[in-house]
Amino acid sequence: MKVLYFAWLRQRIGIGEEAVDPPADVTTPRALVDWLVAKGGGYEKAFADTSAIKVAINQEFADYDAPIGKGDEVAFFPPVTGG
Amino acid sequence: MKVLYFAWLRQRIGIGEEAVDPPADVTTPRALVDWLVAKGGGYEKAFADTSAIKVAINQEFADYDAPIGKGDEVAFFPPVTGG
Amino acid sequence: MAVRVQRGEFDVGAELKALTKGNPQIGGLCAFTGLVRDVNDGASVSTLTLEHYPGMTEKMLERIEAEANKRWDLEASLIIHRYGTMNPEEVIVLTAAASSHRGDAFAACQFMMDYLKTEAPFWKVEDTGDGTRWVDSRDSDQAARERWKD
Amino acid sequence: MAVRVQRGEFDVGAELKALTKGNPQIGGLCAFTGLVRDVNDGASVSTLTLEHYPGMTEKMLERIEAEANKRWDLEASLIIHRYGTMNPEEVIVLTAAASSHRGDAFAACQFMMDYLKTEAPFWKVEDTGDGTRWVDSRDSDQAARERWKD
Repeated sequence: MKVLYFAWLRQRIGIGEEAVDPPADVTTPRALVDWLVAKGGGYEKAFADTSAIKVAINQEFADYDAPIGKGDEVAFFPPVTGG
Repeated sequence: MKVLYFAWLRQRIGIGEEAVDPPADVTTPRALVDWLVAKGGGYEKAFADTSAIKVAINQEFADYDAPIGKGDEVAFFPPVTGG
Repeated sequence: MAVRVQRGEFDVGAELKALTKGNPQIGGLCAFTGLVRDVNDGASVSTLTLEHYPGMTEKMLERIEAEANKRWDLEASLIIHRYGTMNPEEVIVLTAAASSHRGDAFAACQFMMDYLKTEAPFWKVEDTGDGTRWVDSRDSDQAARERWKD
Repeated sequence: MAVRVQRGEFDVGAELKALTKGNPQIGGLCAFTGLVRDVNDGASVSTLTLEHYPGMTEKMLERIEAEANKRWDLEASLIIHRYGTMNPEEVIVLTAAASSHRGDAFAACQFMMDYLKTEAPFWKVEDTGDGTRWVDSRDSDQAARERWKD
Protein backbone atom coordinates (compact mmCIF):
# COMPACT_ATOMS: atom_id res chain seq x y z
CA MET A 1 0.00 0.00 0.00
CA LYS A 2 1.29 3.42 -1.00
CA VAL A 3 0.73 6.24 1.48
CA LEU A 4 1.20 9.93 0.68
CA TYR A 5 1.41 12.96 2.99
CA PHE A 6 1.15 16.59 1.91
CA ALA A 7 1.78 20.07 3.33
CA TRP A 8 2.29 20.16 7.12
CA LEU A 9 1.58 16.44 7.43
CA ARG A 10 4.52 15.76 5.15
CA GLN A 11 6.68 18.10 7.24
CA ARG A 12 5.66 16.57 10.58
CA ILE A 13 6.09 13.00 9.38
CA GLY A 14 9.30 13.86 7.56
CA ILE A 15 8.50 12.05 4.32
CA GLY A 16 6.06 12.66 1.46
CA GLU A 17 5.49 9.09 0.40
CA GLU A 18 6.09 5.57 1.63
CA ALA A 19 5.18 1.98 0.85
CA VAL A 20 3.66 0.26 3.90
CA ASP A 21 2.52 -3.28 4.61
CA PRO A 22 0.05 -3.05 7.50
CA PRO A 23 -1.61 -6.10 9.09
CA ALA A 24 -4.71 -7.58 7.48
CA ASP A 25 -7.12 -5.86 9.90
CA VAL A 26 -6.11 -2.44 8.55
CA THR A 27 -8.98 -2.14 6.07
CA THR A 28 -9.85 1.56 6.38
CA PRO A 29 -7.97 4.88 6.47
CA ARG A 30 -9.02 5.16 10.14
CA ALA A 31 -7.31 1.85 10.98
CA LEU A 32 -4.31 2.88 8.89
CA VAL A 33 -3.96 6.10 10.90
CA ASP A 34 -4.22 4.18 14.19
CA TRP A 35 -1.56 1.75 13.00
CA LEU A 36 0.73 4.62 11.88
CA VAL A 37 0.18 6.61 15.10
CA ALA A 38 1.16 3.56 17.14
CA LYS A 39 4.61 3.94 15.61
CA GLY A 40 4.85 7.24 17.55
CA GLY A 41 7.16 10.12 16.59
CA GLY A 42 6.10 12.25 13.66
CA TYR A 43 2.99 10.17 12.95
CA GLU A 44 1.57 10.78 16.40
CA LYS A 45 2.15 14.50 16.05
CA ALA A 46 0.87 14.69 12.48
CA PHE A 47 -2.37 12.77 13.16
CA ALA A 48 -3.17 14.40 16.54
CA ASP A 49 -6.39 15.87 15.11
CA THR A 50 -7.75 13.94 12.15
CA SER A 51 -10.82 16.18 11.96
CA ALA A 52 -8.51 18.64 10.14
CA ILE A 53 -7.10 15.99 7.79
CA LYS A 54 -8.64 14.89 4.51
CA VAL A 55 -8.23 11.44 2.95
CA ALA A 56 -8.04 10.45 -0.69
CA ILE A 57 -8.07 6.86 -1.91
CA ASN A 58 -6.62 6.37 -5.39
CA GLN A 59 -6.78 10.13 -5.92
CA GLU A 60 -10.46 10.45 -4.97
CA PHE A 61 -11.71 12.16 -1.80
CA ALA A 62 -12.89 9.45 0.58
CA ASP A 63 -14.16 8.82 4.12
CA TYR A 64 -12.10 7.46 7.00
CA ASP A 65 -14.23 4.31 6.99
CA ALA A 66 -13.99 3.60 3.25
CA PRO A 67 -12.41 0.24 2.32
CA ILE A 68 -8.72 0.13 1.44
CA GLY A 69 -6.48 -2.73 0.40
CA LYS A 70 -2.98 -3.68 -0.64
CA GLY A 71 -2.90 -2.11 -4.10
CA ASP A 72 -4.39 1.22 -3.06
CA GLU A 73 -2.84 4.67 -2.93
CA VAL A 74 -3.96 6.44 0.25
CA ALA A 75 -3.21 10.16 0.73
CA PHE A 76 -3.58 12.32 3.83
CA PHE A 77 -3.53 16.11 3.65
CA PRO A 78 -4.96 19.28 5.22
CA PRO A 79 -7.87 21.11 3.56
CA VAL A 80 -6.69 22.44 0.21
CA THR A 81 -5.65 26.09 -0.17
CA GLY A 82 -4.84 26.57 -3.84
CA GLY A 83 -6.24 29.04 -6.32
CA MET B 1 -31.85 74.23 -28.04
CA LYS B 2 -29.64 71.43 -29.34
CA VAL B 3 -31.40 68.20 -30.30
CA LEU B 4 -29.60 64.92 -31.02
CA TYR B 5 -30.85 61.73 -32.63
CA PHE B 6 -29.10 58.36 -32.55
CA ALA B 7 -29.30 54.96 -34.23
CA TRP B 8 -32.51 54.38 -36.24
CA LEU B 9 -33.96 57.71 -35.12
CA ARG B 10 -31.02 59.45 -36.75
CA GLN B 11 -31.55 57.41 -39.91
CA ARG B 12 -35.29 58.08 -40.10
CA ILE B 13 -34.92 61.79 -39.43
CA GLY B 14 -31.92 62.03 -41.72
CA ILE B 15 -29.73 64.11 -39.38
CA GLY B 16 -27.88 63.40 -36.15
CA GLU B 17 -28.03 66.83 -34.61
CA GLU B 18 -29.78 70.15 -35.08
CA ALA B 19 -30.29 73.49 -33.36
CA VAL B 20 -34.00 74.26 -32.95
CA ASP B 21 -35.91 77.24 -31.63
CA PRO B 22 -39.33 75.92 -30.60
CA PRO B 23 -42.12 78.20 -29.29
CA ALA B 24 -42.13 79.13 -25.59
CA ASP B 25 -44.75 76.49 -24.70
CA VAL B 26 -42.35 73.67 -25.62
CA THR B 27 -41.06 73.08 -22.07
CA THR B 28 -40.76 69.27 -22.01
CA PRO B 29 -39.35 66.55 -24.28
CA ARG B 30 -42.96 65.42 -24.88
CA ALA B 31 -43.90 68.88 -26.19
CA LEU B 32 -40.69 68.97 -28.23
CA VAL B 33 -41.58 65.67 -29.86
CA ASP B 34 -45.11 66.91 -30.65
CA TRP B 35 -43.66 70.07 -32.18
CA LEU B 36 -41.15 68.08 -34.25
CA VAL B 37 -43.76 65.52 -35.37
CA ALA B 38 -45.99 68.36 -36.58
CA LYS B 39 -43.28 69.10 -39.14
CA GLY B 40 -44.13 65.69 -40.64
CA GLY B 41 -41.73 63.69 -42.80
CA GLY B 42 -38.96 61.85 -41.03
CA TYR B 43 -39.94 63.16 -37.61
CA GLU B 44 -43.40 61.68 -37.81
CA LYS B 45 -41.98 58.31 -38.82
CA ALA B 46 -39.18 58.40 -36.25
CA PHE B 47 -41.42 59.30 -33.30
CA ALA B 48 -44.35 57.02 -34.22
CA ASP B 49 -43.87 55.05 -30.98
CA THR B 50 -42.16 57.06 -28.24
CA SER B 51 -42.54 54.19 -25.76
CA ALA B 52 -39.49 52.70 -27.51
CA ILE B 53 -37.52 55.96 -27.42
CA LYS B 54 -35.37 57.15 -24.52
CA VAL B 55 -34.69 60.82 -23.70
CA ALA B 56 -31.58 62.37 -22.23
CA ILE B 57 -31.37 66.01 -21.13
CA ASN B 58 -27.83 67.38 -20.94
CA GLN B 59 -26.49 63.83 -21.19
CA GLU B 60 -28.60 62.47 -18.33
CA PHE B 61 -31.48 60.02 -18.77
CA ALA B 62 -34.72 61.94 -18.22
CA ASP B 63 -38.52 61.65 -18.41
CA TYR B 64 -40.69 62.99 -21.21
CA ASP B 65 -42.23 65.48 -18.78
CA ALA B 66 -38.95 66.83 -17.37
CA PRO B 67 -38.38 70.57 -17.86
CA ILE B 68 -36.27 71.71 -20.81
CA GLY B 69 -35.21 75.19 -21.92
CA LYS B 70 -33.24 77.13 -24.52
CA GLY B 71 -29.73 76.20 -23.41
CA ASP B 72 -30.38 72.48 -23.04
CA GLU B 73 -29.10 69.53 -25.05
CA VAL B 74 -31.93 67.04 -25.63
CA ALA B 75 -31.18 63.63 -27.10
CA PHE B 76 -33.57 60.94 -28.38
CA PHE B 77 -32.47 57.37 -28.97
CA PRO B 78 -33.62 53.74 -28.83
CA PRO B 79 -32.73 51.56 -25.83
CA VAL B 80 -28.98 51.10 -25.75
CA THR B 81 -27.37 47.94 -27.12
CA GLY B 82 -23.64 48.25 -26.42
CA GLY B 83 -21.35 45.93 -24.56
CA MET C 1 -10.00 53.70 -12.08
CA ALA C 2 -10.01 54.38 -15.79
CA VAL C 3 -12.52 54.56 -18.63
CA ARG C 4 -11.65 54.71 -22.30
CA VAL C 5 -13.89 55.04 -25.35
CA GLN C 6 -11.98 54.50 -28.54
CA ARG C 7 -12.25 53.39 -32.14
CA GLY C 8 -9.10 51.30 -32.37
CA GLU C 9 -8.38 47.78 -31.20
CA PHE C 10 -6.47 47.22 -27.96
CA ASP C 11 -4.39 44.45 -26.40
CA VAL C 12 -6.42 42.83 -23.61
CA GLY C 13 -3.40 41.09 -22.10
CA ALA C 14 -1.34 44.27 -21.98
CA GLU C 15 -4.23 46.18 -20.40
CA LEU C 16 -4.68 43.57 -17.67
CA LYS C 17 -0.97 43.42 -16.98
CA ALA C 18 -0.78 47.21 -16.64
CA LEU C 19 -3.82 47.20 -14.37
CA THR C 20 -2.29 44.94 -11.72
CA LYS C 21 1.37 45.90 -12.10
CA GLY C 22 2.93 47.46 -9.01
CA ASN C 23 0.03 46.59 -6.71
CA PRO C 24 0.85 43.47 -4.65
CA GLN C 25 -2.40 43.96 -2.70
CA ILE C 26 -4.28 42.48 -5.63
CA GLY C 27 -5.15 38.83 -5.06
CA GLY C 28 -7.73 38.42 -7.81
CA LEU C 29 -8.55 40.01 -11.14
CA CYS C 30 -11.79 39.36 -13.00
CA ALA C 31 -11.93 40.48 -16.61
CA PHE C 32 -14.75 40.24 -19.12
CA THR C 33 -14.34 40.80 -22.83
CA GLY C 34 -17.26 41.09 -25.24
CA LEU C 35 -16.53 39.99 -28.80
CA VAL C 36 -18.25 40.35 -32.17
CA ARG C 37 -20.11 37.17 -33.12
CA ASP C 38 -20.66 36.14 -36.73
CA VAL C 39 -24.23 35.05 -36.11
CA ASN C 40 -26.90 36.90 -34.12
CA ASP C 41 -30.59 36.01 -33.85
CA GLY C 42 -30.18 33.53 -36.68
CA ALA C 43 -28.62 35.88 -39.25
CA SER C 44 -25.00 35.93 -40.25
CA VAL C 45 -23.12 39.10 -39.42
CA SER C 46 -20.28 40.29 -41.65
CA THR C 47 -19.53 43.49 -39.71
CA LEU C 48 -20.87 45.17 -36.60
CA THR C 49 -20.88 48.96 -36.19
CA LEU C 50 -21.25 50.70 -32.85
CA GLU C 51 -22.59 54.22 -32.72
CA HIS C 52 -22.34 56.15 -29.46
CA TYR C 53 -23.14 59.49 -27.83
CA PRO C 54 -19.78 61.20 -27.25
CA GLY C 55 -19.70 62.92 -23.89
CA MET C 56 -22.62 61.05 -22.37
CA THR C 57 -20.87 57.73 -23.02
CA GLU C 58 -17.79 58.66 -20.99
CA LYS C 59 -19.94 60.17 -18.25
CA MET C 60 -22.06 57.01 -17.89
CA LEU C 61 -19.08 54.64 -17.97
CA GLU C 62 -17.27 56.71 -15.33
CA ARG C 63 -20.36 56.66 -13.16
CA ILE C 64 -20.73 52.88 -13.52
CA GLU C 65 -17.07 52.35 -12.61
CA ALA C 66 -17.35 54.73 -9.62
CA GLU C 67 -20.46 52.91 -8.40
CA ALA C 68 -18.64 49.56 -8.63
CA ASN C 69 -15.79 51.01 -6.57
CA LYS C 70 -18.30 52.26 -4.01
CA ARG C 71 -20.07 48.91 -3.69
CA TRP C 72 -16.98 46.70 -3.59
CA ASP C 73 -13.48 46.94 -2.19
CA LEU C 74 -11.45 47.23 -5.38
CA GLU C 75 -7.75 47.82 -5.87
CA ALA C 76 -8.12 48.65 -9.56
CA SER C 77 -10.78 48.81 -12.27
CA LEU C 78 -10.99 49.47 -15.97
CA ILE C 79 -13.59 49.87 -18.69
CA ILE C 80 -12.62 50.12 -22.37
CA HIS C 81 -15.39 50.31 -24.97
CA ARG C 82 -14.89 50.63 -28.70
CA TYR C 83 -17.08 52.26 -31.33
CA GLY C 84 -16.98 52.15 -35.13
CA THR C 85 -17.00 49.14 -37.44
CA MET C 86 -15.64 45.75 -36.34
CA ASN C 87 -15.32 42.24 -37.73
CA PRO C 88 -16.33 38.98 -36.02
CA GLU C 89 -13.89 37.92 -33.25
CA GLU C 90 -12.83 41.52 -32.56
CA VAL C 91 -13.06 42.73 -28.97
CA ILE C 92 -15.83 45.31 -28.40
CA VAL C 93 -15.55 45.89 -24.68
CA LEU C 94 -13.41 45.05 -21.65
CA THR C 95 -14.45 45.42 -18.02
CA ALA C 96 -11.96 44.46 -15.33
CA ALA C 97 -11.95 44.61 -11.54
CA ALA C 98 -9.12 43.69 -9.18
CA SER C 99 -9.43 43.15 -5.43
CA SER C 100 -7.66 41.42 -2.57
CA HIS C 101 -10.27 38.66 -2.71
CA ARG C 102 -12.04 37.13 -5.64
CA GLY C 103 -15.67 37.68 -4.64
CA ASP C 104 -15.43 41.45 -4.98
CA ALA C 105 -13.58 41.19 -8.29
CA PHE C 106 -16.21 38.90 -9.83
CA ALA C 107 -19.17 40.92 -8.58
CA ALA C 108 -17.78 44.30 -9.62
CA CYS C 109 -16.79 43.07 -13.09
CA GLN C 110 -20.22 41.61 -13.76
CA PHE C 111 -21.96 44.65 -12.28
CA MET C 112 -20.07 46.95 -14.65
CA MET C 113 -21.04 44.82 -17.66
CA ASP C 114 -24.69 44.58 -16.64
CA TYR C 115 -24.99 48.33 -16.08
CA LEU C 116 -23.07 49.21 -19.21
CA LYS C 117 -25.45 47.03 -21.26
CA THR C 118 -28.45 49.10 -20.20
CA GLU C 119 -27.02 52.55 -19.40
CA ALA C 120 -24.09 53.35 -21.68
CA PRO C 121 -25.33 55.04 -24.87
CA PHE C 122 -24.06 52.67 -27.55
CA TRP C 123 -26.11 51.22 -30.39
CA LYS C 124 -25.19 48.27 -32.54
CA VAL C 125 -26.05 47.94 -36.20
CA GLU C 126 -25.28 44.66 -37.95
CA ASP C 127 -24.39 44.25 -41.58
CA THR C 128 -25.95 40.91 -42.53
CA GLY C 129 -26.12 39.50 -46.03
CA ASP C 130 -29.42 41.34 -46.59
CA GLY C 131 -28.38 44.84 -45.53
CA THR C 132 -28.10 46.46 -42.13
CA ARG C 133 -30.31 46.05 -39.09
CA TRP C 134 -30.26 47.71 -35.70
CA VAL C 135 -29.82 45.27 -32.85
CA ASP C 136 -32.81 45.16 -30.48
CA SER C 137 -32.31 45.62 -26.78
CA ARG C 138 -32.83 42.45 -24.75
CA ASP C 139 -35.16 41.98 -21.80
CA SER C 140 -32.51 39.70 -20.33
CA ASP C 141 -30.12 42.66 -20.14
CA GLN C 142 -32.70 44.69 -18.26
CA ALA C 143 -33.25 41.77 -15.88
CA ALA C 144 -29.50 41.36 -15.36
CA ARG C 145 -29.28 45.00 -14.35
CA GLU C 146 -32.29 44.87 -12.04
CA ARG C 147 -30.80 42.21 -9.78
CA TRP C 148 -28.12 44.69 -8.62
CA LYS C 149 -30.77 47.11 -7.31
CA ASP C 150 -30.62 47.42 -3.56
CA MET D 1 -11.48 22.38 -22.80
CA ALA D 2 -7.99 22.33 -21.42
CA VAL D 3 -6.31 21.99 -18.04
CA ARG D 4 -2.65 22.65 -17.37
CA VAL D 5 -0.62 22.28 -14.18
CA GLN D 6 2.81 23.79 -14.52
CA ARG D 7 5.66 25.36 -12.63
CA GLY D 8 6.50 28.18 -15.04
CA GLU D 9 4.83 31.51 -15.60
CA PHE D 10 2.48 31.99 -18.54
CA ASP D 11 1.16 34.89 -20.60
CA VAL D 12 -2.48 35.49 -19.64
CA GLY D 13 -3.17 37.68 -22.68
CA ALA D 14 -1.77 35.10 -25.10
CA GLU D 15 -3.77 32.31 -23.43
CA LEU D 16 -7.03 34.25 -23.71
CA LYS D 17 -6.35 35.20 -27.30
CA ALA D 18 -5.66 31.57 -28.23
CA LEU D 19 -8.81 30.48 -26.41
CA THR D 20 -11.19 32.61 -28.49
CA LYS D 21 -9.29 32.63 -31.79
CA GLY D 22 -11.12 31.02 -34.69
CA ASN D 23 -14.46 30.77 -32.87
CA PRO D 24 -16.76 33.62 -33.94
CA GLN D 25 -19.58 32.04 -31.88
CA ILE D 26 -17.98 33.47 -28.77
CA GLY D 27 -19.69 36.65 -27.62
CA GLY D 28 -18.23 36.85 -24.14
CA LEU D 29 -15.15 35.67 -22.30
CA CYS D 30 -14.80 35.80 -18.54
CA ALA D 31 -11.33 35.27 -17.12
CA PHE D 32 -10.15 35.22 -13.52
CA THR D 33 -6.52 35.38 -12.48
CA GLY D 34 -5.35 34.79 -8.93
CA LEU D 35 -2.15 36.61 -7.97
CA VAL D 36 0.35 36.37 -5.11
CA ARG D 37 -0.24 39.13 -2.55
CA ASP D 38 2.57 40.57 -0.45
CA VAL D 39 0.44 40.64 2.71
CA ASN D 40 -1.84 37.89 4.01
CA ASP D 41 -3.63 37.80 7.36
CA GLY D 42 -1.55 40.73 8.53
CA ALA D 43 1.90 39.28 7.80
CA SER D 44 4.12 40.29 4.93
CA VAL D 45 4.82 37.57 2.40
CA SER D 46 8.13 37.47 0.54
CA THR D 47 7.44 34.29 -1.43
CA LEU D 48 4.58 31.85 -1.75
CA THR D 49 5.11 28.17 -2.52
CA LEU D 50 2.41 25.88 -3.82
CA GLU D 51 2.66 22.14 -3.22
CA HIS D 52 0.30 19.83 -5.08
CA TYR D 53 -0.66 16.18 -5.55
CA PRO D 54 0.46 15.28 -9.08
CA GLY D 55 -2.12 13.11 -10.78
CA MET D 56 -5.00 13.93 -8.47
CA THR D 57 -4.61 17.64 -9.26
CA GLU D 58 -5.09 17.17 -12.99
CA LYS D 59 -7.95 14.75 -12.40
CA MET D 60 -9.81 17.19 -10.14
CA LEU D 61 -9.25 20.20 -12.41
CA GLU D 62 -10.46 18.25 -15.44
CA ARG D 63 -13.53 17.17 -13.52
CA ILE D 64 -14.27 20.76 -12.45
CA GLU D 65 -13.91 22.01 -16.01
CA ALA D 66 -16.10 19.19 -17.35
CA GLU D 67 -18.78 19.97 -14.75
CA ALA D 68 -18.72 23.67 -15.76
CA ASN D 69 -19.19 22.65 -19.39
CA LYS D 70 -22.09 20.42 -18.38
CA ARG D 71 -23.83 23.14 -16.37
CA TRP D 72 -23.35 25.99 -18.84
CA ASP D 73 -23.30 26.39 -22.59
CA LEU D 74 -19.64 27.13 -23.17
CA GLU D 75 -17.71 27.55 -26.40
CA ALA D 76 -14.31 27.27 -24.71
CA SER D 77 -12.80 26.89 -21.25
CA LEU D 78 -9.38 26.81 -19.68
CA ILE D 79 -7.77 26.23 -16.29
CA ILE D 80 -4.06 26.82 -15.72
CA HIS D 81 -2.67 26.39 -12.20
CA ARG D 82 0.96 26.81 -11.21
CA TYR D 83 2.93 25.14 -8.43
CA GLY D 84 6.35 25.88 -6.97
CA THR D 85 7.68 29.13 -5.54
CA MET D 86 6.36 32.53 -6.66
CA ASN D 87 6.87 36.19 -5.83
CA PRO D 88 4.17 38.77 -5.08
CA GLU D 89 2.31 39.94 -8.20
CA GLU D 90 2.93 36.65 -10.03
CA VAL D 91 -0.08 34.85 -11.48
CA ILE D 92 -0.96 31.61 -9.63
CA VAL D 93 -4.07 30.52 -11.49
CA LEU D 94 -6.22 31.35 -14.49
CA THR D 95 -9.77 30.17 -15.08
CA ALA D 96 -11.53 31.26 -18.24
CA ALA D 97 -14.91 30.50 -19.81
CA ALA D 98 -16.23 31.70 -23.17
CA SER D 99 -19.83 31.53 -24.33
CA SER D 100 -22.19 33.15 -26.79
CA HIS D 101 -23.69 35.17 -23.96
CA ARG D 102 -22.06 36.66 -20.92
CA GLY D 103 -24.14 35.11 -18.14
CA ASP D 104 -22.82 31.62 -18.82
CA ALA D 105 -19.24 32.85 -19.10
CA PHE D 106 -19.36 34.65 -15.74
CA ALA D 107 -21.06 31.80 -13.91
CA ALA D 108 -18.80 29.08 -15.28
CA CYS D 109 -15.63 31.05 -14.58
CA GLN D 110 -16.62 31.72 -10.97
CA PHE D 111 -17.84 28.13 -10.51
CA MET D 112 -14.46 26.78 -11.62
CA MET D 113 -12.61 29.06 -9.19
CA ASP D 114 -14.91 28.24 -6.29
CA TYR D 115 -14.60 24.49 -6.85
CA LEU D 116 -10.88 24.64 -7.45
CA LYS D 117 -10.44 26.46 -4.13
CA THR D 118 -11.96 23.58 -2.18
CA GLU D 119 -11.33 20.50 -4.36
CA ALA D 120 -8.03 20.82 -6.19
CA PRO D 121 -5.20 19.41 -4.06
CA PHE D 122 -2.92 22.43 -3.74
CA TRP D 123 -1.45 23.76 -0.50
CA LYS D 124 0.12 27.17 0.01
CA VAL D 125 3.02 27.87 2.31
CA GLU D 126 4.07 31.49 2.84
CA ASP D 127 7.56 32.68 3.57
CA THR D 128 7.05 35.64 5.91
CA GLY D 129 9.83 37.51 7.68
CA ASP D 130 9.57 35.04 10.61
CA GLY D 131 9.83 31.79 8.67
CA THR D 132 7.27 29.77 6.79
CA ARG D 133 3.64 29.10 7.62
CA TRP D 134 0.99 26.98 5.95
CA VAL D 135 -2.02 28.97 4.80
CA ASP D 136 -5.25 27.95 6.54
CA SER D 137 -8.30 27.05 4.51
CA ARG D 138 -11.09 29.61 4.68
CA ASP D 139 -14.70 29.01 5.66
CA SER D 140 -15.63 31.61 3.04
CA ASP D 141 -14.20 29.32 0.33
CA GLN D 142 -16.33 26.45 1.59
CA ALA D 143 -19.38 28.73 1.57
CA ALA D 144 -18.59 29.95 -1.95
CA ARG D 145 -18.54 26.35 -3.14
CA GLU D 146 -21.73 25.37 -1.32
CA ARG D 147 -23.87 27.90 -3.18
CA TRP D 148 -23.34 26.01 -6.46
CA LYS D 149 -24.89 22.83 -5.00
CA ASP D 150 -28.15 21.99 -6.68
